[in-house]
Amino acid sequence: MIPYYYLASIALIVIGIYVVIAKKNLIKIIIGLDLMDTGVNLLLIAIGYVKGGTAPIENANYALYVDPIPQALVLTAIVIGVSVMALALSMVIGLYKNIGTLEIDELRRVKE
Amino acid sequence: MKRIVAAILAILIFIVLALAFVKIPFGNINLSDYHYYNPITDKQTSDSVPQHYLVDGKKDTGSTNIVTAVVVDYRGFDTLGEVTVLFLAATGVGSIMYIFEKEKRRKVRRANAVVETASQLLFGFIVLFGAYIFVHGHLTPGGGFPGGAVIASAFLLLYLAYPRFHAEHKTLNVAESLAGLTFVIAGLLGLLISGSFLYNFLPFGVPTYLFSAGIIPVIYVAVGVKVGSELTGIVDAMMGVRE
Amino acid sequence: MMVQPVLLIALPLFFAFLLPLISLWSKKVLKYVVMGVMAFNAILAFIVLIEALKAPIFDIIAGFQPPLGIVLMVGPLGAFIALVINVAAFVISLYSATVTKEPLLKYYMLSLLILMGATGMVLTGDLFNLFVFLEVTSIAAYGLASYNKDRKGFEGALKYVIMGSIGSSFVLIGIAIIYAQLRTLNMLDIATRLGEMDPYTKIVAFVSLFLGFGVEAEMFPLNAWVPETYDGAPHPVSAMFASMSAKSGIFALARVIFTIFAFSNYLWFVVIMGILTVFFGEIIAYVQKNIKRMLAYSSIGQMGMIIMGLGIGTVLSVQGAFFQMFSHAMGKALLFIAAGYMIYAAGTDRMDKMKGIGRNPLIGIPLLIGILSIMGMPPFIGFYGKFYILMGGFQQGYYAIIALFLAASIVEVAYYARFIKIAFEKSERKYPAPNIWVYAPLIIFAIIIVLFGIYPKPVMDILSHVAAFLAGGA
Amino acid sequence: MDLFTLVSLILIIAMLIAAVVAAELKDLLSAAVALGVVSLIVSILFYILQAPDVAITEASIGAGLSMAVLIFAIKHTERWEK
Repeated sequence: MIPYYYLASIALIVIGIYVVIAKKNLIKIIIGLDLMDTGVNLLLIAIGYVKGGTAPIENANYALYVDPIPQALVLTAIVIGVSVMALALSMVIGLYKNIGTLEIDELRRVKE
Repeated sequence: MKRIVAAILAILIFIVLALAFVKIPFGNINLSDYHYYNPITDKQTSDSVPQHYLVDGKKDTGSTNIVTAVVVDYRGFDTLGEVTVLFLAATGVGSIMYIFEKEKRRKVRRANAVVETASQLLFGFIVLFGAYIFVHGHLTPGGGFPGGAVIASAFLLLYLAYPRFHAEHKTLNVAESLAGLTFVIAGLLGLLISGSFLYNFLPFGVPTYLFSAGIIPVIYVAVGVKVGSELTGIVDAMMGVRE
Repeated sequence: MMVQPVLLIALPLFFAFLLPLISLWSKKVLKYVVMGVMAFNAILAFIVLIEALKAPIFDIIAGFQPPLGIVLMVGPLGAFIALVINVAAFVISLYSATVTKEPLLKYYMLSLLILMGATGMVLTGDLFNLFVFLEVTSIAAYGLASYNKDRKGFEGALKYVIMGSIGSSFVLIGIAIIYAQLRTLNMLDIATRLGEMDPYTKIVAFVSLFLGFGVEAEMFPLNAWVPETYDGAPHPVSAMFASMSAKSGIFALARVIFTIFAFSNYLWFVVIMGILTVFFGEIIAYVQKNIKRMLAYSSIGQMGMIIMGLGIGTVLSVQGAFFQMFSHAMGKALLFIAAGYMIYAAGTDRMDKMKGIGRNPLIGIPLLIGILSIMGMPPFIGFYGKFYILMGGFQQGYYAIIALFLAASIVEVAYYARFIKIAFEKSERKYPAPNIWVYAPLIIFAIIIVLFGIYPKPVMDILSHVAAFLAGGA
Repeated sequence: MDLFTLVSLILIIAMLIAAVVAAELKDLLSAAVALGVVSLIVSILFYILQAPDVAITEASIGAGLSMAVLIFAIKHTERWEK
């Protein structure tokens, strides 16, 4: 039996991959990339969860904490995700100002 | 056609990844079951890395928030890289949007008086709240990244309320440079004082007090200022309302 | 005096943060500052290499023993590749002086940070830190690829962003799987306790990391971004991609294969990916008319040879792969700089319009040296790499693979020979003379290629540590 | 089934629906909003999984700013996917 949190995050990743491969609109593709990032982040946090644990901030009433490392990694990954997204979107704007379309098919047609 | 290929590929990846997680338990783990190996001393220990952080984190770093201890101290080098990534993104967006600066601005409608007054009132409070989040990063949840994002959202509010508003570019650049330099210099001072980069060389003080945990608050303030000014820069460039 | 490897990363970063402040004072000094920093960094890398030859350096960061803290793990090979990257970066920074398009400040910041990211990827000994530096390198590369801000640049850069983001997501998935089973991120710690992992999970983790780093290492079938990105980027940036980000990507691949997963039964998979990459690159390069696209496809072919050398997995072939990394970093950077000048001088990027462009000896002689080296002619450095990879293949009895490899090499010789013929043909057309920022880097690269081609002993001495690397050391 | 499982499952199903909506809507502006919803639900999931630091960051950066950036980009280009 595979835990449902893992299945949910893998499903999110896979939806992202599907969008990136199947869609032809550049902004849609970037939405797909963001879905992938979010899925991986959820996966990492789920890996770090300990049943009955509490957030890793010192607390006199609890002795069991969840794993702090995945949280630190995800903090990094979120910021990286938003950076890539902003950069990609500014490139999309640049491309749009140059040729006036967001569709990959039309982009290819303008080339010929 | 392309959709079918994509769907088949996606289902395939789903199955492969899901099967990899059959043997990985969710929640039912005991963090002290893993015993790490130190490659320098070539010794197997009876401790695991997360368990060490949770038990000795406060003693090692002086921070009561262990996530902050990991982010800024144990794995501070990653955070330096992460700050660099955001800096790169701001630089890249600035470089790409540069040509569009000269573009003529569209005629913009003024937002109504309620929005303007409310955003003026709120601006200060939001900035204060952001500053609170990153100053207390070693005590409470939060830290430099969300704090900086909150500050950037205050500026976002101004951008929405006053379509003609734009942040002074030189100030933003100088703020982000100085904050970045603070981080690197703190690291280099650690190298000078104790021979290892990013070493926490300041006294830890009493945990749970504001002035504790050595260089962690210093670095988190620098990160907060940097993230705030960079995200503001990105928003500013994306708004494209410059002359 | 002991130089700590972390300075190689901290110094470019420090100056990248300082550049905006310097630009407030004067914009003209920026390029000299960048050149100076890169030259100083190359010297530091040389000192680190000398120290790493005595014993692998473990540079502990933040004062915590690994795997608690991050550690930089600098063996002789890592230090060697770091030196190659830093020298290439310095020489290319000379050619960057010809870039005049604004905003120059951002260009110089990005070029310092791509150096920092590539160096960090080579030096680090922590898996997640490797991911962070991969992101630094690739985001700097995205910014630089679209620097021209024309249609070609944006298209190439967007393709690169999409492929690169998928790749880095896969790297993160691989890290997550490994972390879930071992609760550690240090490479040597993972390598020691790899036996605790479930075999199927281990393979999934390996494939995720392999594919993830394969994007940066231009591996088939993840290299669709390469030609357009190289073609659309400014000329110095194409040289940077070939000699810096691709090299750091392939070194990360070598780390994954040998240091983390000391795999021996799955290496055939790597060899097959390598030979596919070689074929894909060389065959398509043959039909290209655009010079930068041809060089980009040829670059894919060369990276495929390196992946193949790593995959064959004997000491001899891995030595060949590392030699090939060195020769490709130098040779391809030279060719891209020469191509940049030729496109500028001929006013077009079509090869058939470049008749007689090599007859100016300042361009022609380095160009000839570079091409012969990439083709693998003795006595230039390109020869040794190919030769050792082939010898390693013979040792292991991969005869079919070797036949294919030789066939691909013949295709490579054919299209470079065609290019030489065009470049040195007699022609009436007058081309503008190159200025010092163009021919100085060309000559420096040519000198390195000839020098180590005639006297390869220093490099071979460094590469004699390959056996220790294969055994899972630093 | 305890409360933890119940709440998680409801949120996960909502999240997946929002993700599919973000993937399939032709109106990019609505897709962007759906993406923001995904981020918001994920940040609640982070909080349930005892990661308050990450939840705050995801809510402010993932759901807030990245959506703002996406909407600006759509404003500069086209709203409808063909």
